[in-house]
Amino acid sequence: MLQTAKRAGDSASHKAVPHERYLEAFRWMLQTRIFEDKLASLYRGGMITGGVYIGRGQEAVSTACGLFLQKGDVLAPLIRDQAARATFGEPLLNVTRTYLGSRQGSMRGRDGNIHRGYPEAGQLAMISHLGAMIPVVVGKLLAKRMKGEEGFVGLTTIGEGGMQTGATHEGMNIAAVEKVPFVLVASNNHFAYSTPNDREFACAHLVDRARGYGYEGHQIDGTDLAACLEVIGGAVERARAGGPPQLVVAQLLRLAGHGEHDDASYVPPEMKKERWAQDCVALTEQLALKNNWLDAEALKQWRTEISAEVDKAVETAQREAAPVGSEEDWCAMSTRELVDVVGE
Amino acid sequence: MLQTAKRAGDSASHKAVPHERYLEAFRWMLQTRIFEDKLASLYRGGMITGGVYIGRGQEAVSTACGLFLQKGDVLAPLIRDQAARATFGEPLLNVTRTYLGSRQGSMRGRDGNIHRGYPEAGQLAMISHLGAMIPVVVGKLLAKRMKGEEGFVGLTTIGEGGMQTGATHEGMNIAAVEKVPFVLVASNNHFAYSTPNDREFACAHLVDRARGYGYEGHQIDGTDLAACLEVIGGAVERARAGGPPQLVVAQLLRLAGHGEHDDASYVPPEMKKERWAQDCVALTEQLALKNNWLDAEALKQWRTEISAEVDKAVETAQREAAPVGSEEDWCAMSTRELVDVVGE
Amino acid sequence: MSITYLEAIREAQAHLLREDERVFIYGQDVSGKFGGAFKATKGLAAEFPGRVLNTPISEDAMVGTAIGAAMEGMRPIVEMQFADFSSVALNQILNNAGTQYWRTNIPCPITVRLPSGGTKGSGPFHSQSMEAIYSHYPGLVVVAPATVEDAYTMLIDAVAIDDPVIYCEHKYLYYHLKADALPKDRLPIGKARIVRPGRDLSIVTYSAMVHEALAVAKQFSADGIEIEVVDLRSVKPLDTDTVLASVARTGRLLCVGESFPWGGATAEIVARVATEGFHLLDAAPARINAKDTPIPYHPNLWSEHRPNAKSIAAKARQVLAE
Amino acid sequence: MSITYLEAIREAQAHLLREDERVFIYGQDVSGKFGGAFKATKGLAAEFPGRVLNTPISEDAMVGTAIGAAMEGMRPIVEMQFADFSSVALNQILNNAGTQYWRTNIPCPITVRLPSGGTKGSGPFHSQSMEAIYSHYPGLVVVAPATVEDAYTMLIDAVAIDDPVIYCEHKYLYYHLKADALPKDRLPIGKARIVRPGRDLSIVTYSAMVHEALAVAKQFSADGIEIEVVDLRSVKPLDTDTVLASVARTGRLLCVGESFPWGGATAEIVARVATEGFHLLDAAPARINAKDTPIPYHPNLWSEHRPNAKSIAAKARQVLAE
Ligand SMILES: Cc1ncc(C[n+]2csc(CCOP(=O)(O)OP(=O)(O)O)c2C)c(N)n1
Ligand SMILES: Cc1ncc(C[n+]2csc(CCOP(=O)(O)OP(=O)(O)O)c2C)c(N)n1
Ligand SMILES: [Mg+2]
Ligand SMILES: [Mg+2]
Repeated sequence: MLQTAKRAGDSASHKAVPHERYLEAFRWMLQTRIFEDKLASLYRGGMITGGVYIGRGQEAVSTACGLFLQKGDVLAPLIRDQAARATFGEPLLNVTRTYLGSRQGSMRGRDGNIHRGYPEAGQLAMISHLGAMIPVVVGKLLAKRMKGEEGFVGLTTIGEGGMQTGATHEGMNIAAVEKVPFVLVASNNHFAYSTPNDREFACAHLVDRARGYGYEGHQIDGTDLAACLEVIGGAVERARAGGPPQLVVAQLLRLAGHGEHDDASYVPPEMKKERWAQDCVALTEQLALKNNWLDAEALKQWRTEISAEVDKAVETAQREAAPVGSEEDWCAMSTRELVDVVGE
Repeated sequence: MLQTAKRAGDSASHKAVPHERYLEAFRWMLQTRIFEDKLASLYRGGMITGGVYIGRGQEAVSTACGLFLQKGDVLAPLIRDQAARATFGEPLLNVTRTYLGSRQGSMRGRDGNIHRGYPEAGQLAMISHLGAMIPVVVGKLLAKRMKGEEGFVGLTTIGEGGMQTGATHEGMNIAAVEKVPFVLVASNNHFAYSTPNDREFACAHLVDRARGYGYEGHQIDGTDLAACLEVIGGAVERARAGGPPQLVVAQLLRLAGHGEHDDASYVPPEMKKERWAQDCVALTEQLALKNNWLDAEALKQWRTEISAEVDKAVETAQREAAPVGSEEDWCAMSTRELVDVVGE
Repeated sequence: MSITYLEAIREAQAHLLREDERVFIYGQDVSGKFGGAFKATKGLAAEFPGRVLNTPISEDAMVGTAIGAAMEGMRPIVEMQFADFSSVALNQILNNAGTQYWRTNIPCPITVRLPSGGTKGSGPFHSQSMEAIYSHYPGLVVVAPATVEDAYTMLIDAVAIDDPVIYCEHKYLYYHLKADALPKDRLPIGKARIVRPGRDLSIVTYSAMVHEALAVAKQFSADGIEIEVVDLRSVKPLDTDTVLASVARTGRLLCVGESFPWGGATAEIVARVATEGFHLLDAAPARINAKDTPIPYHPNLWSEHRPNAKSIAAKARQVLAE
Repeated sequence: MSITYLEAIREAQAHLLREDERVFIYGQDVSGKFGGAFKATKGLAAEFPGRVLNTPISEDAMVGTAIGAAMEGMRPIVEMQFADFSSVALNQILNNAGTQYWRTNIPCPITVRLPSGGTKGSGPFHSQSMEAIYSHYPGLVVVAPATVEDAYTMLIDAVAIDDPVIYCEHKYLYYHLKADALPKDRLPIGKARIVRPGRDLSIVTYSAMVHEALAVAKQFSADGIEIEVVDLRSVKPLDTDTVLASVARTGRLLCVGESFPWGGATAEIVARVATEGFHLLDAAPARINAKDTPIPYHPNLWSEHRPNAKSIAAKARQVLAE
């Protein structure tokens, strides 16, 4: 009944993606790269409280995760999804506000950085516990169906590490039982923090999990933007059209530390020579230039524009006031009369 | 590297099991059936505190789970595993002691019935939370390896319902990561309590989960004793010999209520006509008689012997004293000096 | 007509499904003809098609799904088969439901029904009372009705509240407690009730222990000692005012809880009275809880593990003697 | 030589691995050159091959595996990456480790290390203190060392204990606290310590809050008010005798905890003193905890969410004024 796992030929399918789409995606990737470089340098400059976690090397996958979503869809991004968040409508200013501790960020100083959500654009605020957002997306989709909405889809990302949590298992399974239009995009960046694949799982290919849940499974080279767009876009389309849940597993390498505090010295040098260990932003840029979809001048122009945008977002947030303890109402509940007056 | 899931031809393989082994297994099945019928009748007579959960219809699978284990192996049985427990060395008297509330049962009145363990024979005492015993078995096996023991294996049973818990997922995965000699035997008896398969999972075959964890997968008709012996015996042997973890999924029907309080009226009549819905004890008996491995007289003799054993175990336990609150030390810890003197 | 505590829970859910299309029920075995391990949803699936849904054995995902649905405007009621199994959903309850509104400003109106408390022969994993764990963390309302009437109105109120509510229903009361009819009035969640007035000692308790306390009060009354029994109804928020007012009348306090002794509701009540009503106390306050071991399966052990009328009476005598 | 609280934890583990072949370390990222998110196991994998094992992100299975190994005679130390993630291992900790010995007579000597407590910018899911939850259930020892010396000796003692131990190490103390050398002597687990004697008020606390209390005591001393500071060291068992003896000396009690306010250690301490040492109290006892919301990320909010020297001092003044 349900289709079994299939493997996309790694990058055999460029022709399927029109080059306008490719360029559109590339611009988001570039924005993400420039922006995250800025965040990393702010972190090194001691301007950020808490950690900075970036998606360097994962921009192609992440962009594809955001690009095919529409108003009414649900995105539950994780720590490496700046590209998906931006592509699906979170303004850079919300990010800088959160990272720089402005009270005007969507989390109001209560939660920070990668935990931010952006409900206005259908983006959930993650809790740290990996896998926990999957059933939440399922619940949103179930509710939408109960309310009679149509044509929506929900997408969650996960790392290969997060795929080993009980929450991920239960969430993936319940999505299939509820037959909701759900896409899970897993990036196997070969490490969970410092832990290599062989201490994370023992199957040959994580995409082999798909069949056991009744998902359609797809495997891609996460450094190949065209493959990402085609396969992730296709998965979103299949789910939206009423197909079974979709699992896309991308092979790639995290080209940064787990967070900016981490030098990632545990990554073996040989691994950096793998094809999937390349820099997707550089590869995409090269291909775009080579094919004359973009000329060097236009690219330079993009970089200038993006840098200006980024600088503006940073400067704006930096000028804004921080939250103030004395103005907090310290109330975790929306029903004020039910707040417990806890004996101190 | 690891072998992928394969399906055993349903019962094509009788020849592989010598008929002595078949008869040995059948006797355990028969004992289990007669014994559990007795427990059920004691329950109806109001002689048992708490529930009675029996494995009617699952005796072939459960017997095979116990039969290939040896001293030093680990068994973590669940609620339908009277046969496995008995086969692997738990005396009937321990069961009746627990069910009838004798203070001499292995749980001393502290825990009851299906939660009992029997450490003397390598049998863990389950906690109720389904899937939770899997990593405990992994830990035992890991420790045995660390201590330099060899040739051991661990086997856990699970229902198709229990396969959906996060604990099962994490436990199955960590077994494969730790490369311990582990066998998981899952009985898809088509219901978790009253919930049918279509609200439990959405994959075509649960055995398809095997590949996603790096297990070898096998599927059997759980009413076919020869298949159970061959496939489960083979899985135990493969694991013991250093093979990857093994998943065996048996198709069958629970031929009783979830517990004896449950009339199972939710089971659709059509389902009872499926081939895997037959009574494995009756099928085995028929085949044994037909093949002249056993004659009617010998069978009658077995029944008489077993009934006597069962009655004796019941009578003994019934004569024994119940635990007494005033003799309890109400201390959850083995380190007496660290007991908290809790302010009342 | 006569209605049990369990039937009141069923009726409340029927009422909610009828009156509010945002409500749905999510849990193991709640659907079909079966209607739940305790029959608390019996017949509801047929009456409300598509709104009483069986789930896989996946407590974490059940609550996670309910959270998502609640954020999307629904009012899910999650039935745990036993409170004890909510241990594997605890992360979603505490860290996701409990923090959601505070972090995002989006209300998360889920109700989690926990069949709680001890009954004969249920053992360590089918007898627990988990209110202390859920009350300790911020963001949740935790209720524990002790009467048929409260079981009914508090479940309806729980679902109406915009915040996550942990509804601890006591399995021992399911069949043991009967009322003549469904209630017309209600006391709102957050308010305690004086279920028996007295002047000599306040016993503050909740859930099944209310009835043990009442038995003790009745017994003492024969000797002219009048015990006031306060039913907290919700342990978070805890109605400190009513408790303090009672202690102001009696000067003596005994807190009774069925849960484990370290921390928990009895510690919280004693601590509040000691810190905020110290001068009201004429004698040392006291408390009594279950013993500090898992809950035993055998009835002989179980009946001594939990507080009961006998052990409460003994403790009450001590407090009165001081 | 100078050694930090974090280094003491590492050294204790090195000592344990060296002295006891039953010990192994199990957790995320503890192995390799990396040595743990906080470097508490730095270098140990190389020194003790095969005994410091990385795990998948599977807290429930990590603890389950440790339980099995412990029942088989090993002494596993499980490192949670942050205490907060133990919420998904809670079922194994409470229901399996905590009940094992009582049910089966088989000891379950696991030690679970929980990097606990707030630090600047860590937010709701990397700052929690979970001792209350683990203390509420039976069967566990719950310790929370406040000094470099205790961090060292209590971890060694924890692993030696035949029961499961929850070892709450405070992340704020990791680098902030230094000692000159590893300790020669030890106070056993289960005993509290008077860290500063006084006659006017007892502040009873544990973990990082000991240092806030000491700061307050020092400050008050300048005005001639002598505060006695009691470091509980273990919250379960809780050394009621030492606490009562201190209150007997001072007549006044303030309990301080970094955890959430409902229930928890401060409620338990106040309740014990109120019930068992009522006549020792010259004034109402008091307590101060973190606020009843998730733990905020922004430092401006975080520093007001937890108790601190300023808020403790204010409360102490109130208690002294009564
Ligand atoms: C349940 C749980 N345990 C531990 C952590 C701590 N943690 C945060 S990120 C991380 C590694 C995640 O690895 P992976 O899922 O592969 O994602 P990646 O960081 O590689 O993108 C860990 C262990 C967590 N967030 N949740
Ligand atoms: C985590 C958890 N949730 C709920 C239960 C309650 N429960 C006990 S048995 C059972 C059904 C189990 O179904 P399955 O695993 O298929 O085993 P079967 O009873 O069919 O043999 C349920 C829901 C439980 N034991 N554990
Ligand atoms: Mg990864
Ligand atoms: Mg089943």
